[in-house]
Amino acid sequence: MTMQKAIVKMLQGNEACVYGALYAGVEFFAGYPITPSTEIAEGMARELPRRGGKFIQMEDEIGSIAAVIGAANAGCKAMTATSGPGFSLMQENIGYAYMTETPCVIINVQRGGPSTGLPTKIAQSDTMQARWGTHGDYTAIAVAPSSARECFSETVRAFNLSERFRTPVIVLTDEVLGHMREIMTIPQAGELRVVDRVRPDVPHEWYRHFEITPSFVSPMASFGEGYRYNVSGLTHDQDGFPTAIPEEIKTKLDKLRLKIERYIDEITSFRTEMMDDAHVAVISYGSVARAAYQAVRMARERRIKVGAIQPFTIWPLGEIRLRELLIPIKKVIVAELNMGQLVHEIRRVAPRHTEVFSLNRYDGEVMTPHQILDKIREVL
Amino acid sequence: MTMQKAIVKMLQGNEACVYGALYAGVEFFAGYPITPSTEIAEGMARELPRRGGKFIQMEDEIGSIAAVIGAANAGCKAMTATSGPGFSLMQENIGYAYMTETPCVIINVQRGGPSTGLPTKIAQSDTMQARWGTHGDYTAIAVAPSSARECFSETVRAFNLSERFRTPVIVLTDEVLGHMREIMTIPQAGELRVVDRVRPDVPHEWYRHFEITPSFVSPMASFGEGYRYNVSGLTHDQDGFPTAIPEEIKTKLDKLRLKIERYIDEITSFRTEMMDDAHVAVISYGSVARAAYQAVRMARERRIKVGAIQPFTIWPLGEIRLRELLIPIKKVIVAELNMGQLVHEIRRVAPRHTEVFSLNRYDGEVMTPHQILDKIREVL
Amino acid sequence: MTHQPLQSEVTHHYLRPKKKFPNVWCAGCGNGIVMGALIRAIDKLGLDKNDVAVISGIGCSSRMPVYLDFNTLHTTHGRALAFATGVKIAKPQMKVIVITGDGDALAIGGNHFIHACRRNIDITAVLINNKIYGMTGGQFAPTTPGGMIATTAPHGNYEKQFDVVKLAIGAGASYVARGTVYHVTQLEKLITGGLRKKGFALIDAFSNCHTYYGRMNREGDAVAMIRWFKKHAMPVEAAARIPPEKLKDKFITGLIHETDATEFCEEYHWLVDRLSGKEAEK
Amino acid sequence: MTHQPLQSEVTHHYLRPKKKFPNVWCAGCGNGIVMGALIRAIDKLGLDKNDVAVISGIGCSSRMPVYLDFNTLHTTHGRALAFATGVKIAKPQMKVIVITGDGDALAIGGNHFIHACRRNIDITAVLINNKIYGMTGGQFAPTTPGGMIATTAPHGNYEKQFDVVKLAIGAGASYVARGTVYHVTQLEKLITGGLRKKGFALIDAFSNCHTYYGRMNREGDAVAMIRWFKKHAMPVEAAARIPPEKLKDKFITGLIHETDATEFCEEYHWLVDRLSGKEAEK
Amino acid sequence: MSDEEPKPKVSDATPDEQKVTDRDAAADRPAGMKASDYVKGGVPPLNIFLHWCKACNLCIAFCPQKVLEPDRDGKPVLAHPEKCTQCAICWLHCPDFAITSNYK
Amino acid sequence: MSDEEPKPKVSDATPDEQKVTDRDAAADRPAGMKASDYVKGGVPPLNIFLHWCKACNLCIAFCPQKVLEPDRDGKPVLAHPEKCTQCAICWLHCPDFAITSNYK
Amino acid sequence: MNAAGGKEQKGKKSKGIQVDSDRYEIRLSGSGGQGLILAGVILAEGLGIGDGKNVVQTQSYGPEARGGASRADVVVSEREIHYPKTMKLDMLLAMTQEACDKYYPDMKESGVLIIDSTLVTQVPTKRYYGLPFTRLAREEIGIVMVANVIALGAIAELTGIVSREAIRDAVLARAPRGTEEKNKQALELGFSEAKKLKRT
Amino acid sequence: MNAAGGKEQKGKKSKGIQVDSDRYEIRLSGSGGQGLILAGVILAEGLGIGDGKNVVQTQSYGPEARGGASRADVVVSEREIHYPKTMKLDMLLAMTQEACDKYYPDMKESGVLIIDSTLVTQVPTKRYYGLPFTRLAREEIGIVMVANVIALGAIAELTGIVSREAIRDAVLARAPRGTEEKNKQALELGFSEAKKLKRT
Ligand SMILES: Cc1ncc(C[n+]2csc(CCOP(=O)(O)OP(=O)(O)O)c2C)c(N)n1
Ligand SMILES: Cc1ncc(C[n+]2csc(CCOP(=O)(O)OP(=O)(O)O)c2C)c(N)n1
Ligand code: SF4
Ligand code: SF4
Ligand code: SF4
Ligand code: SF4
Ligand code: SF4
Ligand code: SF4
Ligand SMILES: [Mg+2]
Ligand SMILES: [Mg+2]
Repeated sequence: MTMQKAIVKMLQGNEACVYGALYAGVEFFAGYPITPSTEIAEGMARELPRRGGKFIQMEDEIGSIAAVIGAANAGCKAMTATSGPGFSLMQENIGYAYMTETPCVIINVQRGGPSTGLPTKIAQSDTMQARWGTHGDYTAIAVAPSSARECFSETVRAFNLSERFRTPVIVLTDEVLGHMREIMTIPQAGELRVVDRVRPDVPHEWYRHFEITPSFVSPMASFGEGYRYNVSGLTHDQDGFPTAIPEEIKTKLDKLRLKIERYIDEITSFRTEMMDDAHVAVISYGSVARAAYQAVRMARERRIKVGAIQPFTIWPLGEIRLRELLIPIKKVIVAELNMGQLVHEIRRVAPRHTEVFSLNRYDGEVMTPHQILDKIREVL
Repeated sequence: MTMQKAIVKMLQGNEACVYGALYAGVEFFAGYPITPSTEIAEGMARELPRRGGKFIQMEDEIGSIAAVIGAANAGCKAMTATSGPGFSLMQENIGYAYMTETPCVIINVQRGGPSTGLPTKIAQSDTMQARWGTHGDYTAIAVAPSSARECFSETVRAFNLSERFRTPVIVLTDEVLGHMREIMTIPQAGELRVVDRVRPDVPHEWYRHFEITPSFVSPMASFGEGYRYNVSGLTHDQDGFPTAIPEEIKTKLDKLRLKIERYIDEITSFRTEMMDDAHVAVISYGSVARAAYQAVRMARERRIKVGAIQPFTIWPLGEIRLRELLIPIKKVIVAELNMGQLVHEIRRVAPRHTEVFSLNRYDGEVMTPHQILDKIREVL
Repeated sequence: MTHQPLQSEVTHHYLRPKKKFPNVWCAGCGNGIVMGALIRAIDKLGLDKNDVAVISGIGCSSRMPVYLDFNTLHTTHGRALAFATGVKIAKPQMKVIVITGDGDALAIGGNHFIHACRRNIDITAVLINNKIYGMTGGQFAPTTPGGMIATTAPHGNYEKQFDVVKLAIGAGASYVARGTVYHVTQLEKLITGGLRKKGFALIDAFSNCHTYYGRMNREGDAVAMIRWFKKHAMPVEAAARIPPEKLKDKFITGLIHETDATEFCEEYHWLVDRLSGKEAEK
Repeated sequence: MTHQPLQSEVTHHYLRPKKKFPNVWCAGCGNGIVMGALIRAIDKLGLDKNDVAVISGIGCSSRMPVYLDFNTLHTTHGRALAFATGVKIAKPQMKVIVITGDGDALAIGGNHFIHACRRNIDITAVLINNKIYGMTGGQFAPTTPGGMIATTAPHGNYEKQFDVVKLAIGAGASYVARGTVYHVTQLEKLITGGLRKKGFALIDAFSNCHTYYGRMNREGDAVAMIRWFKKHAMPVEAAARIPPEKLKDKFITGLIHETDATEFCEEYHWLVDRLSGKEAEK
Repeated sequence: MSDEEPKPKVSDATPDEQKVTDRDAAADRPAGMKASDYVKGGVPPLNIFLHWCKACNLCIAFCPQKVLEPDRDGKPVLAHPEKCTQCAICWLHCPDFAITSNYK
Repeated sequence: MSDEEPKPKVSDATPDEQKVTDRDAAADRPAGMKASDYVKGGVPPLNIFLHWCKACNLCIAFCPQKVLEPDRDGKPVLAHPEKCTQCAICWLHCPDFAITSNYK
Repeated sequence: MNAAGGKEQKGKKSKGIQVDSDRYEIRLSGSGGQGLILAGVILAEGLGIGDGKNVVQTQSYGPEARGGASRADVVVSEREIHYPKTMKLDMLLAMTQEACDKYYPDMKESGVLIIDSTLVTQVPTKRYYGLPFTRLAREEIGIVMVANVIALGAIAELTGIVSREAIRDAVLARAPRGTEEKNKQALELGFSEAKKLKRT
Repeated sequence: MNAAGGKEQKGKKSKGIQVDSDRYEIRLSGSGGQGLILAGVILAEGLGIGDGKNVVQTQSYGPEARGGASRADVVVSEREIHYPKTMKLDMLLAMTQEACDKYYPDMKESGVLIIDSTLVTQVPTKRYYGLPFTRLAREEIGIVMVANVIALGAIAELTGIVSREAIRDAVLARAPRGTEEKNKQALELGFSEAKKLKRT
């Protein structure tokens, strides 16, 4: 799949995810339709068979993520897309992906919850679930784009992180982002980096599927390549065989954590606007970030020294870098389309002298620049 | 079901949950076997039909929680019991219970995770999941006993809270607690308070299943009693009809939060040991609390001024009361059988001058008093 | 009671007074026709509204309970039968009806479906089978015929289909029938039969989704799609007398399968009775 | 290659070199007998170990892949067929085998089971049917006969059972067979047949769990339970010739159902071929 | 492509309000009167609640007697009431309960 | 009542080690020799790996010729090797692959 | 690419602090069957692909997804468009009375209102352009369905926000095979009828 | 009831700070079929129900759940038992060599070791009590299965931690119908054999 000349397209956020995934080299998609993510499955159903890739609509979301993990172990770059109810159903098997260190990408186009909630309305209320949704100890990676362009690039980045660290990566978008159409230039082949999982370079017999390496990431062979390893969701040793030995258990769980913790700088990413001289900052992600930039523009017109920070990586948040950014800041507003989720994390991370305020909306509507502007003026 | 004379029994934690539930008036149990919770289902299968209650083994955990919610809407005190993988599978429908304000009790006997993990080994790694496991915005109640006696009494309390606030309540126990046998006196009828849901006292036509009341808790009628209301997992108005009106949406979500937030004092509960003159405190819950008490005893022998705090209610934690308890404390150790979960919450809640330390174990073994003692000496 | 309502007005007496009409469905959607048949069946049996529970999952079809003046539970996608199982066991005296779609019952809900059949629990399930996921905008279902276009089968559906009737029989259901929204009187009778049956009853009701299935597959509007049912339906009694080659483009309607087996709640009740002498042991 | 191994040693060549033996199963558990039959079937077909994937869920039976020197995936409870579907579609050239239990396949995994049948995807599923949940200690399964004792049916099981064969046929499987751990040569042949079949093949393998099912129901030890299979099995060919009343306490074994239908991955492959001319449109 | 909420057209009349209106209109229908007597009796064979009707055309298409014809909006009008045999096909198929008969 | 991990009895020998040992033992088996020739040939009809055997009794119970008898631990011994017909029933049913034949 | 490769991005400070003078907000509204979402997409593609502007198109789902009032919003700017939804409309097209009543209050005072005079009979202001799009479609082109395309022609002509070439290419790119000619006619009719209006 | 009714509980300060001198830790160990979990439960019930002490019984699951080494731990105390697991054993019963080897290091220096001399042949210390429980069961009672009950009798006699009456009631409460007599015999045999040992 190569793209020669600059192609400008009007794409829905959901479609941009599809093209981003194709750019990253997705070979397998399994999913079950759910509003507002369905266009991703529909795009994949259209595009993948044309390119020799594999598409399957499974019987449910549990089966979808299972098939994705199966395909990933058979060597494919694989993904699924869903929304809240489906994301909840996938949790058990997402845990299996963590445990078995299977690279794959899960896009959650968020809608209002809990439960069936508001299928056609926006929310950002699965933020904490993306970190803590499945049982047990593990470390999650989740990224959050805010435009069609970022839907494309963050999907690419999600695949890269997933392959790089042998771990599932979650892309959190939302209903408005998924359905809005935006003009964007499709990156040329080579313009964005595309990462593939590291393959083993040892003889078949020496291969250990969960080998403890200095980076804590193990090279990954695929089914059918002569390695014949075992994969299990039971806590296992380096060969994938179930273990009950406390040291081996701890080693395994530490591996899951350290392979991410050690590379936080490589994983996290922020966009900042007008932060150089700011005393007040607005932290927001996804759709809300755009309202925040608009609000900052508006506030600057009123000579208010405010800036905006948009973390692209929500989990892990990158607390060292964030704390650095907040050092000159007296007041920070965390704007989210929920009752307050990432704000808990910011509270924990913010320097002592930085006061943290929460701006929340959870009525199914987008956050407007005026709301943010009002809050800025309120906390001043 | 009346109990006349004091009965002393040796009970496994899991069995104590069964008798606690019966004491609280459980009428319906649906479940799917999973280690280490299975003895709860087995106890219910034995006891319920003898007492005219209803037991069903469903085809899976999703069906189990669904049947529980169905039965609860048909008027029963209903419950299920599971462990990590099953708890993950239940998440979508637990969200339905939040949204539809259906009282029910879910016991999660924790084992090591993620994924299939360590079926016969202890962990406390579903603590955050109990708060954030399903998608969307809601407020969770979770309690955590640490002995057979508390398995009994906290199960009763879980039913009470659930009926009182029309919400699902989670009981977090663990493998060691579930399987250990302990001597206890079964409380007499009347000894513990048993709460039933408030029933409507208005004419059928006036009844609104989700009425906004001053307490935010709506009286609850059951199916078959002449009220004929609608229940939906879509965001709904006071009559249970789906709504897309922003004000109604916000009202509904606020209701879910406020009915709990307003009564935090009634919901939260702590046990403290030797806190009166302590400078250092150990916060722990579930099985670990017992090691903490032991460690405090041992430390006191060494004249170390240390105390212990055990929250029985994990969610909501009761931050005001906890902060009060921590005011005289310089250093607090949060001891958990995970990589650090409740400690995040304590970090957020602790007074500025209180330093928070995390003591973690996640190798499938219990936390020992010596480990805690060592940590106490380390931070001193 | 004294004023015997006209048959054609009966439906209105079972609609929810507070819920605004018209309903959410597209003009001409068969869901409303099935709803009429269901109401008339309930009315004919003289059931008390308070004793009827109607439970659904998620889908266009599953929106039905919202309009019905019974005890109604609009649940999560695919889980209606599991919720209904809880309701039925908790209150066995109630008539429990499940309204579900082909996606709801057979895709995500397939497991609860086969287990409800197996248990032979006294629930009447009306499966509105429009061969598509209507509510999410036209993705293929496990019932969408091969070759057909759907938004997730833009190049034509290459999957095989469930025969709902065979699946239900294979799983152990004791009453299995098929009707269509054209044959509305028969449909009403089949639902009545299901409600009378003590045990799990399935009515596979063929319905039209012209908005998606019809449009994408050039099968025309509601009228055209419903006419197709008229033309291709073959009553089970007639089918027995007709040479197989003539049945090729037909589908069978009517009460296709019925057996007698003890019902789940009844069995449980017997157990409770049997044990009730043993209360001594605590 | 030159040294032709003895037939009785064949199994050893397919056991995982690194995995410690003996296996986790109770002495006399039929799981090991099925494992032997499976290995010999694979060996007879001359499959390359690298081209075989064995996938299981959770249960005693599902522990099998750990011991087998293939590409093995020990997944989550009930989901083996869904994982296997992903593997098979990703690498259609591989032989994909699923080892599952009656609880794994038919309780929690029922939905993936019927959909694998429906899709007719080229997977061979060996369902070790011991009529109980072995691993969790003896709770009843959807296959536990009525009246039997289990830890969650301490007063006797009042639920009805699936007939796995009927369910699979109802859902659309193209190869459905039943064997037992007594009839181990037949079992091997049935598995071989399933592996040869292009499409979804189910082998329902009756096995003994004397540790729970046997003990609780006084059916004796492994020997007694396996003898019972010997006595009550009736080959499908013989059953056709015998009056029904004589079949009352028998169960049918052998290849019970086989049809020809196109296979899922093949259909998908044709689609890709058909579209490959259309790459122009991006 | 919306989940959960396909297409509304919200009306403010409740079914009960609707019913009252229409029952009034047919209040003095002669018991046992046949539809063919319509012209004489003056009570129409059917009532159509335009407010609930979505102009789906089913009643018009399926009426064996061609009693109904579409109005400007596609909703049915009793064009040939005298031909109505009260076969019930129209109202049994109306997905929106927008037709009642005065005779059945 | 344990999930996932019923009952072990862990051995330290890998199947490969095991195999080598036993193949050595049968190294010089006479090709095409029948079991009934055992007494003459001196090669036993079966090898039993006691290390893997769990004393389940299946081989002993199912042998039609009563060739096998339990030892003190319940594990099979070749009590009557000369009666063995090499019917394979014992090793086909051994769940632990603890029996191999030298003739098949 | 903001986030690609994990590199942190600074804001485009060079542009400095400006009023959003180059931001232009458009709403096309009417009822379900009038093809206004499609018109919105075409307009956005004309602006974005043809004229090379930054453009975002949004719509509101929810109960009114099909049937009821239908609307598509388009925001255009020379600069990066931050907030993607409309705040105060620079232009409103109302193809039904209901839509006109509902959305008129969302307009800027200086905003341009364009109505379908076939269906909108009571206009809440005197400052508006009215053309009988539906009647023109029926009578001049022979297909009611192209009323939206005529309206697009009129919008191009009356507001000058999108170039004729760009909107023409965009319409043709989306026209179903065989309908290209009719759609072109419709667009030209929109141009010419609007021109007449401007002159009066 | 610590948590009942949502009331906060203060520690029982009256008891003051004490060494855990009243804490006594017992382990019964052997192999899968020897019924040691059951013995642990019986012992705990004797202590808790019969003698009214605080008692907690734990066991270790995991790979060794059935087969392999099997063990049941019992902690007894007059006071509330905080930590439920054993830390340093006051008493160890080892019914197999493997169990003896494995768990001997977990004992206090002052701990009491009791072994089944039928099966444990190499004892790592000289300070121990040995009785051939398995042989006694086979030869004196006629059922190997009651070796665990004989051991319980010996434990009662040798440690005095549990009263004869309490352990007798506890054994009978758990004995399957029809086996009461044999179990009683076994227990008495345990008492008497141990008494002999003490005298020597
Ligand atoms: C867990 C979950 N997955 C997916 C969806 C999205 N969804 C809603 S309805 C539906 C399909 C409905 O199809 P069917 O049951 O046939 O009903 P119809 O709309 O055709 O009547 C889907 C996939 C959901 N609501 N929840
Ligand atoms: C989601 C989930 N639920 C429940 C369990 C517990 N569990 C493990 S195996 C099993 C049943 C196994 O029965 P079966 O498939 O028949 O296998 P067998 O052990 O009988 O071979 C159960 C309920 C689990 N591991 N995961
Ligand atoms: S989308 Fe299809 S199924 Fe849904 S209401 Fe419209 S016609 Fe009916
Ligand atoms: S518990 Fe049953 S199924 Fe499991 S290994 Fe033992 S005998 Fe086999
Ligand atoms: S009742 Fe029959 S004849 Fe009369 S209008 Fe209706 S369909 Fe036509
Ligand atoms: S069938 Fe009903 S909704 Fe359809 S046109 Fe006739 S009256 Fe109107
Ligand atoms: S091969 Fe046959 S005859 Fe020989 S020992 Fe085995 S079972 Fe007996
Ligand atoms: S069948 Fe195998 S495991 Fe069982 S006794 Fe014989 S040799 Fe041992
Ligand atoms: Mg459908
Ligand atoms: Mg089983």
